[in-house]
Amino acid sequence: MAKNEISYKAAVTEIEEILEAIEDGNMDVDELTVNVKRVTELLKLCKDKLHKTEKEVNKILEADQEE
Amino acid sequence: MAKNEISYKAAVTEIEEILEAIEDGNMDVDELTVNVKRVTELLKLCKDKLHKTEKEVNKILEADQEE
Amino acid sequence: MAKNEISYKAAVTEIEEILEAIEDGNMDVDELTVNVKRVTELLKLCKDKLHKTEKEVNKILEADQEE
Amino acid sequence: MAKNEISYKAAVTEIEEILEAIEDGNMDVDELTVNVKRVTELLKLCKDKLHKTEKEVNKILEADQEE
Amino acid sequence: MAKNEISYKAAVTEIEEILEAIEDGNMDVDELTVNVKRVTELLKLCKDKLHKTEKEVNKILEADQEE
Amino acid sequence: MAKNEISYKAAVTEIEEILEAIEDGNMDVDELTVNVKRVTELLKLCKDKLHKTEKEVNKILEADQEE
Amino acid sequence: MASDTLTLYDLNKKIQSVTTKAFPDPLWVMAEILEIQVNRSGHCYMELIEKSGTDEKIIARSRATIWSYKYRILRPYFETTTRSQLHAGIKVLVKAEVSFHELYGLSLNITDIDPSFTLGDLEMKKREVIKKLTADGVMEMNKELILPEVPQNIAVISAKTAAGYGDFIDSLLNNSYNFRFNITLYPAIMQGDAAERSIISALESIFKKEEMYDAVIVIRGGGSQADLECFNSYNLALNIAQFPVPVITGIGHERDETIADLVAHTSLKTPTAVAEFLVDLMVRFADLLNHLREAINKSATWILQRQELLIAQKASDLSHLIKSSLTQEEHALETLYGRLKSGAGTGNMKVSNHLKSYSQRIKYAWNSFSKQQEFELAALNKRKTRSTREMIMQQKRHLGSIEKNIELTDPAKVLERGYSISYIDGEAIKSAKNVKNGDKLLTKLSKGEIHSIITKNGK
Repeated sequence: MAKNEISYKAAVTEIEEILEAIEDGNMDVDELTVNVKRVTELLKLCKDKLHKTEKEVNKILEADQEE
Repeated sequence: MAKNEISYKAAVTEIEEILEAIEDGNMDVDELTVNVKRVTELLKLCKDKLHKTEKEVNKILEADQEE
Repeated sequence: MAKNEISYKAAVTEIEEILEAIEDGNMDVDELTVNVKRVTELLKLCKDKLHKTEKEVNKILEADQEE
Repeated sequence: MAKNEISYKAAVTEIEEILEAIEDGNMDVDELTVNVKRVTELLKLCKDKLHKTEKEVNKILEADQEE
Repeated sequence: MAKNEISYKAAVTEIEEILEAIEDGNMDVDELTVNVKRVTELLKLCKDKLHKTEKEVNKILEADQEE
Repeated sequence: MAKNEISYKAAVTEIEEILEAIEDGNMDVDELTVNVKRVTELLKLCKDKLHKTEKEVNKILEADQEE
Repeated sequence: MASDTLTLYDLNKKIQSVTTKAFPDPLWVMAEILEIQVNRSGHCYMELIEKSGTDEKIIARSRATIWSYKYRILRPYFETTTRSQLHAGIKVLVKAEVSFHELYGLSLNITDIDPSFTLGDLEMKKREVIKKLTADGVMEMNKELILPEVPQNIAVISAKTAAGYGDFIDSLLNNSYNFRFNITLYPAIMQGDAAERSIISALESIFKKEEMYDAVIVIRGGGSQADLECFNSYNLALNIAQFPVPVITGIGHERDETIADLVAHTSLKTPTAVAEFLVDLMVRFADLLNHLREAINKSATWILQRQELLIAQKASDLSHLIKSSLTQEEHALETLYGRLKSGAGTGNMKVSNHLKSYSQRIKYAWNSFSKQQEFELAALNKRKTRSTREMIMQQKRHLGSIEKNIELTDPAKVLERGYSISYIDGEAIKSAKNVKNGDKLLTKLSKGEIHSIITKNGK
């Protein structure tokens, strides 16, 4: 998936870069929306990666038991 | 729209340039009206951009939180 | 109108040139009357321009504030 | 009038020329009277011009103030 | 009058010529009296002219001042 | 008078010529006597003229001074 | 048949009696365990050896037995002290009765054991391994790897059925934050002599898919505390240290760390601790994300507020500037008007002063001119008087000097001084030459004449 193309580290680095630019006050208001959108996307991507959507425990444990 | 052709930053820069020229007393009285009109337009443009951006940013951030 | 053919700045410059000549005492008495008349006219022109500008600017600024 | 045929400046120039000749001691006593008379006439002419100019200038300036 | 026929300058010149002739010893004793008389007359003439001019000049200058 | 027919200058010239001739020493006693007599006469004539002139001149000069 | 011929039984009996006599009391013996075996009745049978110090060649060998009643006491004593089982390869100091059985031969009957000897030996071995690993330069290699902030893809080396493994999986996958982990088990024997080889082979399997994993977890749960010796092995430590993925251990010890723990990237005490550690990393990362989100929110709000202020400021600046600029311009015009007024005034003043100065100049010029002329006329008058008088005086002197000359020359004057003039025939005689006797001579004197006749001529 395209989502996986960016690593956590790269995502965090990009978020931090954008944050720094905003904090420096150097960001054009025109770019602000785009950048906030991008940060939000990256955050969502990271969170999605972090949280599992399906429970895999049982799968593993069951598979384990079958062996 | 023609309005959007100028970026927020460029608008602020132009406002500042005109204000400086007025402050320096280098402005011909004949040009004053034109320039005041221009600054007023630019200020309006900036305000509009700012409000629009605020709305968009809030929308993005709120959407993010709901998740 | 013929009046508008000279800019505010040019008018002020001409006034100052004439005044300097009068102050230096370099002016032929025969020309003095003509020149005083000229300065007076130019001053009137400048004042008119100034008042007109003031009105216009106020109108713009007030309109801006109402927004 | 014949008086007005000579300009203020020319009158002053002539006065100065005559004065210089007297001061240099190069003038025949016989011509002296004539020349002194001439200087006196020229001075009167200049004074008249001056008074006239003063009046006119004052009139212009007063008119200007009334505005 | 015959007296006025000679100018101040010419009178002074003649006086000087006669005096030079006397001083050089070129003058016949028989003519001396005549010449001394002549010089005396010429000197008187010059003085008269001078005084007359003075009067006139003063008159002019006074008239000038009264103005 | 015959005396007056000779001018002061001519008399002096004649005296000087006679004196020169006497000084040359070529003159006979009788001529000498005649010539001396002549010189003496001429001298007297000159002296008279001189005195007369002196008197006249003084009169003129004094009159001049009184003025 | 020789008389000294004995039956084997007799011989063994004899050896037995000699041995018993020779070793009446138990002895403390140092040896290495070559083999060890516990039978069903709980007796422990060992094969003890001694190796030469130089070439590791076996130079002595003996059987040894710990009877079950003893073994039940000695084993826990040994294991709790050394945290190691009695197993092949370790050195022991045992108290042994030397016994010789006619049927079973020589055997050492172990009655006591000194665990501190083994402990020292194990410690020394461990130190040697560390020294070797340090010399190899691998001690810190795995620690130097960077553990990803979010180690989600995990390879686990564990015994499949171990309770520790179950706990680990459970706490990892059932974390209350719903974090997601991808776990792959690489089963291995985690204790005993086979453990070292088994774990290394598991590592080798993982190595083939190295890029799929963020971390390798080595856990061992539930087993005996005295079962850790395999984790001090040089080979296993070398494999862990050089492994290209961070290795996290949770071997389940309580006191000393094993060498595997020392060389691992991170070592934790139990499998559960490892699971908590991993979840904690995730929590920290999630916190970071929340923090970043808040920071973005704050910054964006801040930037917008700031710009809003800036724009408001500019608007107010504009109004102020315009007002002050217009006022300034008005003042400037007033100043110009003032200059015109005073300028026109002073202009006239200047000019009229100039004209006044002309009147004065005429007066001065005239005065000096007339003075000059009067002076010159006076001088001419003086010259006239002086030169006239001088001329007359000069003429007087001239005439006077002529008069003197004439007086000197006048014959009449000469005669007065006593001179006389003689005439003959009316002619003055200057020489006696032409004078003849009888000539009538007339002599003129200053006063009167004398008539005489020449009588003698003295020529």
